[in-house]
Amino acid sequence: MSIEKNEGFRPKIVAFCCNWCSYAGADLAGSSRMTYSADVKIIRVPCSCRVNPMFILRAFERGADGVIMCGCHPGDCHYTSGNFYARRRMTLLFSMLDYIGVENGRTRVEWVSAAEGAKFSQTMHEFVDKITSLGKNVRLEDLRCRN
Amino acid sequence: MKTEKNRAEMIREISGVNPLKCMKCGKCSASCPSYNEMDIKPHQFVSYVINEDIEALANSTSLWKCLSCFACVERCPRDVKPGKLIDAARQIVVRERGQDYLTPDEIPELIDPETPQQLLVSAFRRYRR
Amino acid sequence: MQELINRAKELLADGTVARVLGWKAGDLPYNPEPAYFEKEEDFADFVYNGFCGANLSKYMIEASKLEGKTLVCLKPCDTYSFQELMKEHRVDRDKAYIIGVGCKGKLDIEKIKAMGIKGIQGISGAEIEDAAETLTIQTIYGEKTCAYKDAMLERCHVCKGKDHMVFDETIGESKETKDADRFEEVEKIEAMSPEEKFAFFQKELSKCIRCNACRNVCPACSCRKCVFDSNKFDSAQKANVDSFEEKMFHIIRAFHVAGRCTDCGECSRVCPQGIPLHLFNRKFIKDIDELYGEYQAGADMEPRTPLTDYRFEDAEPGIVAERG
Amino acid sequence: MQRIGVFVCHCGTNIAATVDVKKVTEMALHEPGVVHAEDYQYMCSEAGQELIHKAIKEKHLTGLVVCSCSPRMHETTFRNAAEKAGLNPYMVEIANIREHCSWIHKDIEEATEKAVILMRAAIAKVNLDAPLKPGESKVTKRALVIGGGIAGIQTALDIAEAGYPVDIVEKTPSIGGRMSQLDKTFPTLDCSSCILTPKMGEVNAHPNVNIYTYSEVESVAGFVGDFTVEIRKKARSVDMDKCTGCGVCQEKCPSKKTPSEFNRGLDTRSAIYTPFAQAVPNVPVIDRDACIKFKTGKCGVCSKVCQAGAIDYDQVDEIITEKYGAIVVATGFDMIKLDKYDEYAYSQSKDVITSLELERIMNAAGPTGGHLERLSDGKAPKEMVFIQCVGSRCADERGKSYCSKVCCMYTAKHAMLIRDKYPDVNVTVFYIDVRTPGKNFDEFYRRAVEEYGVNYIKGQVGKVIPQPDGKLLVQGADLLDNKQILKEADMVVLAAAIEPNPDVRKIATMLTASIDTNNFLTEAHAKLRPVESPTAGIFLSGVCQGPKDIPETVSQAGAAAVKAIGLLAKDKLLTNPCTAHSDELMCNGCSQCANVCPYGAISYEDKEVNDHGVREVRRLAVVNDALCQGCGACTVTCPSGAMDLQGFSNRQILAEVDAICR
Amino acid sequence: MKYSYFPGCTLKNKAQDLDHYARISAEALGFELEEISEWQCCGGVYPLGTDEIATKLASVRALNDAKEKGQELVTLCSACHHVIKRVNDDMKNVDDIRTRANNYMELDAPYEGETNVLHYLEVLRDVVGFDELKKKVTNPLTGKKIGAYYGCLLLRPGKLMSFDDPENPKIIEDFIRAIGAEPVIYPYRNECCGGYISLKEEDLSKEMCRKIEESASGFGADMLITACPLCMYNLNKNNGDNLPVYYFTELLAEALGLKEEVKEQ
Repeated sequence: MSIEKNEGFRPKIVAFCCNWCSYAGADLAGSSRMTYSADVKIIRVPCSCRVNPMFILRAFERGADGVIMCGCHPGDCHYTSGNFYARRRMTLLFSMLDYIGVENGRTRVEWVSAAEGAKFSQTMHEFVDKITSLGKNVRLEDLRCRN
Repeated sequence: MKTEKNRAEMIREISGVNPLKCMKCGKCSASCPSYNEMDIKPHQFVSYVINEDIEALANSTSLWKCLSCFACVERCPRDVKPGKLIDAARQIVVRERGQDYLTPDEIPELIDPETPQQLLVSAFRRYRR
Repeated sequence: MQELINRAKELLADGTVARVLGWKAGDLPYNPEPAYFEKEEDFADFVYNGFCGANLSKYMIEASKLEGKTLVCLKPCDTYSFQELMKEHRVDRDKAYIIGVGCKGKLDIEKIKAMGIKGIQGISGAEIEDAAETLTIQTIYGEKTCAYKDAMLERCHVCKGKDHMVFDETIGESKETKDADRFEEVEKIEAMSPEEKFAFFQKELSKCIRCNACRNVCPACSCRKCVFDSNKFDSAQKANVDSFEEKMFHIIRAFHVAGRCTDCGECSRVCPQGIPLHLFNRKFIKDIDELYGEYQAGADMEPRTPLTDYRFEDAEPGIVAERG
Repeated sequence: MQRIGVFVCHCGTNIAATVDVKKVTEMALHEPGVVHAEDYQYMCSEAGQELIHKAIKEKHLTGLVVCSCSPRMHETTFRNAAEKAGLNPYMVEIANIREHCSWIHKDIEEATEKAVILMRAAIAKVNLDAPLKPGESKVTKRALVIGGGIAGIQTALDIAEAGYPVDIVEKTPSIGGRMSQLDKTFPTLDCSSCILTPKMGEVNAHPNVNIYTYSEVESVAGFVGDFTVEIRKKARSVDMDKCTGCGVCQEKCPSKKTPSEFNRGLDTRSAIYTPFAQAVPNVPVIDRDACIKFKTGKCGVCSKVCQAGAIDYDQVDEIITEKYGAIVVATGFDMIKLDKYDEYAYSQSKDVITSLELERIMNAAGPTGGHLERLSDGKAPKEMVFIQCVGSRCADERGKSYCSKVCCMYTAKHAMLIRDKYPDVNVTVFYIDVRTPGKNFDEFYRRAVEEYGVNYIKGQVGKVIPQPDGKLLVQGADLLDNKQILKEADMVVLAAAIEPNPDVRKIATMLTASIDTNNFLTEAHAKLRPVESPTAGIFLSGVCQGPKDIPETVSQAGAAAVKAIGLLAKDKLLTNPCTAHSDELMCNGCSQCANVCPYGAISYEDKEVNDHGVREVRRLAVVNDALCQGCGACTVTCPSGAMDLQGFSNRQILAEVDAICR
Repeated sequence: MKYSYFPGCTLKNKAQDLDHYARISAEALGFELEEISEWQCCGGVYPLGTDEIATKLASVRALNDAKEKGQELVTLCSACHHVIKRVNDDMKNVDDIRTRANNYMELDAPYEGETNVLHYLEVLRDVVGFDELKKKVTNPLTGKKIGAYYGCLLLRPGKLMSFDDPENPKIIEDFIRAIGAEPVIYPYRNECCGGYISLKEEDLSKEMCRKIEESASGFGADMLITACPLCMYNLNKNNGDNLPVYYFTELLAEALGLKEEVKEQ
């Protein structure tokens, strides 16, 4: 890993979290004081199935370097089946991004329950490390949106 | 010369063990077949590493009594596995001092015609660097 | 063709249908265009030959709103699109009289031109009844020939088959034209390094002029109002301003039809810039086949498509990284 | 354009210590639409809410952003505050700068920068907020309790006493649960069945309680106030109305080799059986896997001897569909399997037993008639060894990470009872820690040591070694003495960890109630809402939520009942107004959204629309607000974007994305 | 079926006959052991230190050799099995070790733990099947009461070796039944014999062996079998003559009626 190469690089990371499991998991990470990078910013959605591929592409367009989506574990969705649809959508979308040459790892899906504060924090650590090592997203960015 | 802090850090690294996970249940010491031969008992090893008292460990006879039988590794409920700590401490000692608990000169008097190669190989691996 | 015309006239005459949706000859020998025929005399212009690649099923969305039945000529592959539209309640089966027309592979004028055949005045051998394996092309530079097969559209080389999925009657024989692996091109790209992939698509997509031809011709892309024309996503765009927008448009275009795209290949056929747009759709089709089981949109009337269905043991999105 | 007020909470030092709240407040004023910004010590306090009230009135605010703790904590508080000041409560957005910021970051500059960005995202969202009005839904005034142990019984009784009908679904042939298997209870040593049996009778006789034993929940649909539950009443093969409970069938049944579940497999039962003598209902069931009649077609003894003619071999499973307003989960626990702990020789020696097995051995109705004896040879033991924390407090996958909580106390109880009844038996307990928080608990444990002479050794056991003469050699550590001990014993009792009933996973999935990594049901808030599931209308009673003893279980059962009663007492519930909505002019009528809707909330109708002058009849999606729960699955499926979610609209989420990536 | 075979130091030298028994029995049971060319000693003990690479390379070489042949790797000696299986696990799951080991090795294709490592007993259990073995036994050891001695290395750490229940194993007992004898289960069968410590701490090892043998005889065993040459040495050296200890391949060959054949060679 070439973390040194990207020294000083602070990635922009958008995390979509479902209200019932992952957002609560992030809350638990917070109340348990389990730190992770401030580069992660969370957007609350009711369910992972609310996440439109357009949102993810939009984030990249506007200069995000990584996008992660978290939802309830398969089978535990508050809405019974939302995360199952989300899982198929994201699988196909990620595969397409890979196909057009976007670096593997800029996108991720992780299932985090309300009780998994530690997992949330751990996942964010890993994801930030991964994005930091990948460096700035240039392949999907809309240059007009760069500050 | 390495500080005790460095050495404790090295033990943690080589062994891959986080001694803070220990809940002091003593199951390692309850399982150890060499327990009675040891001056520092398996469960105490953990505290020594936590307290960074590595010199005491380095001088302990326990290093050379551990059989690497993995009984403590198998049974430790906290994923601490003192056997790994002992092995790491043994490595530190042999690496630092080049101190070999076994020298080739000793061998002839220790073996008999039936001694399997395996015994010598593993003893050398364990006792020397 | 004559049999088709006769039958159409007959159905028109006895009032079974109010109009006929087919192709009429264009101003050039190779550009017939979709057209309605309502009177007997209109049929003078009616053609059905190797250049009638256009998929007429999408026209049936509007035709469904007209009075009376519309006779529509559908090739085997077109019927998948029609059935998919039925499933989505976009066309009215009762308003359609489907004649399943035979197909021996459709021609791609670009391929002929690419062989260096220019100044085309006439082409023979493209008639549907012709058994000839060769096309004879009259040009201002004299007569040229080329193998029929070599001039076929890409999609015909990976033809889905000779069967019509839905029809009232069929006219004409179809020919087996499949001689290539549908996913070969996709696999070739998959095997590239990320840099090569990126460069490949960057090059192809930079040609895009956002004429929307691909969108307008696609039988699955049939929204009354496209998201790209809508203010609901702040995504209304008319022309691509930079390379990202090209990708965004084409990814979303393909994503919106994923699980519904029948792989009819119209998008690539109509692209004035020659972008192989079907490679996006086919990537989704390949992934769907591999991950969720083989699926052919339009082959049945089951309401759930791969993206509106799931199984507990579906692959995790991480599989994309794992298979590298 | 909105007129937005931004309120930044210090939360004492919880936020203010790491986030420069003044700076955040100042930055707010640069954002579009913001006309007011201020910070305060505790925004959620009366005084804080008063500030909000005043600002709304004075500055004619149309939207609020509160930068504070998680919306899961105080969103409702601030929405109510807004409503009181005449603002639509859905014009409030929370920027979570505590859990997602100040508590997890250390660097002030970094945390402040992030807080500003989170605030911007919230402002961007409020700018696109629209007032929403919740709908109403009805409440079915009937409760369902899943599980008929002490937790379920107590909850059901309390709900019934408040005047609401309640059904208990119990999987086994009788209610009573684990408590019915216990001999005595700590810390008072009173007899378990003496206090449980009257409760079983009471709940059985209560006019508001209906008990389905030998039944399981098959499916759950609906939502808070209006659940529809299918209950599978398994074929009992005995007519409940005709059976008199005389017991002759069980006596005469020739198939008597099935291990008794009630006695933990220490003895056997007949194929037609009631689990125990005080079973409620006192009606046997036929275990069809063991019954000769069902296996070979020949037998029918029970039918012949039954005077009441209650035996019915042709009974089939019955599905009952019932509506409920509230559901209480009381599925209880079991002990873990010990197959991964064979160093204790549980599978190698009959004299190594679990604590629950010891309960049965000590019980007068148990397999040994209450005599303490070795199961291998029936001899009375002289040396007993108890091993604590078997599978509890484990960091690896062999056991459970948690403390099972009840073992220290029941072991003290066992030790005391044995020493009391058999003073010549020596009792040794190997422990890691003795945990006795609870009223009169430590005193109880000390009595075991001081009055009854139980020998407590701090240290775990490494191995139990069966000896050729039938004795057991216990190899343990005495950490205080720094010795390895080899102790000969006649019996070894393992305090095996408890775990939630394995069925709870299936039930939680049906209820969409969340569950933690140990399969305990998650409570809505660890401190403030300990008996409610995050899923509205689902309440938790007993060990299904976490390890607890009988007094705690009974307290929680009562608490869960009160929460359920509170819900049932309402005539109407306000529904979540964040529902999906389809734009008529954009809808294709393609039915894709209906395919993914988990609630069947989307239907289609043919409707005339006027699309920029074109009048035509179109097939359009229509969302039923009462059914829609607002997940948003339809919004992504809809290719045209006609379907959108109120409160989480496409434009709002995109605005948040833009604000974060700015 | 052909397997890559790693004989190990002892079976190649001091205990050659045990190796012969294994090969000839394999042939009779329908599988073949193809010795890995130029194998190097596994080192006898698994280096627990996570930063040691050099001591793991011999195993990696053997594993890669098997991978290139597309074979599974079979060992006979418990220690070799233990070391190779654990190194294989490292190569599969520990990024750092995999990267560094591959850097050293400079193979055509990096080795990433692809080879499946089997103990000879596992082949008997999972491929041949003990029922099948039983059918092929011509000279059942009827009436013999045999205690299985597992020792440490075959079973522990249970999660990594995934060989049998580390606290209550049964594979050797099943093997004993298959060759027609009666297994004797005794609690010390997975306790340590002292291992390499017998070189310098003879008394300690002696005491341990005594406990094992006492327990086994106490439960009625009249012989022990083991899968580790070092255990066999320690037990034989320390117990006198009252409880003979055999290597399992010897009894296997005997039961298959092949022992004399080997002797004659």
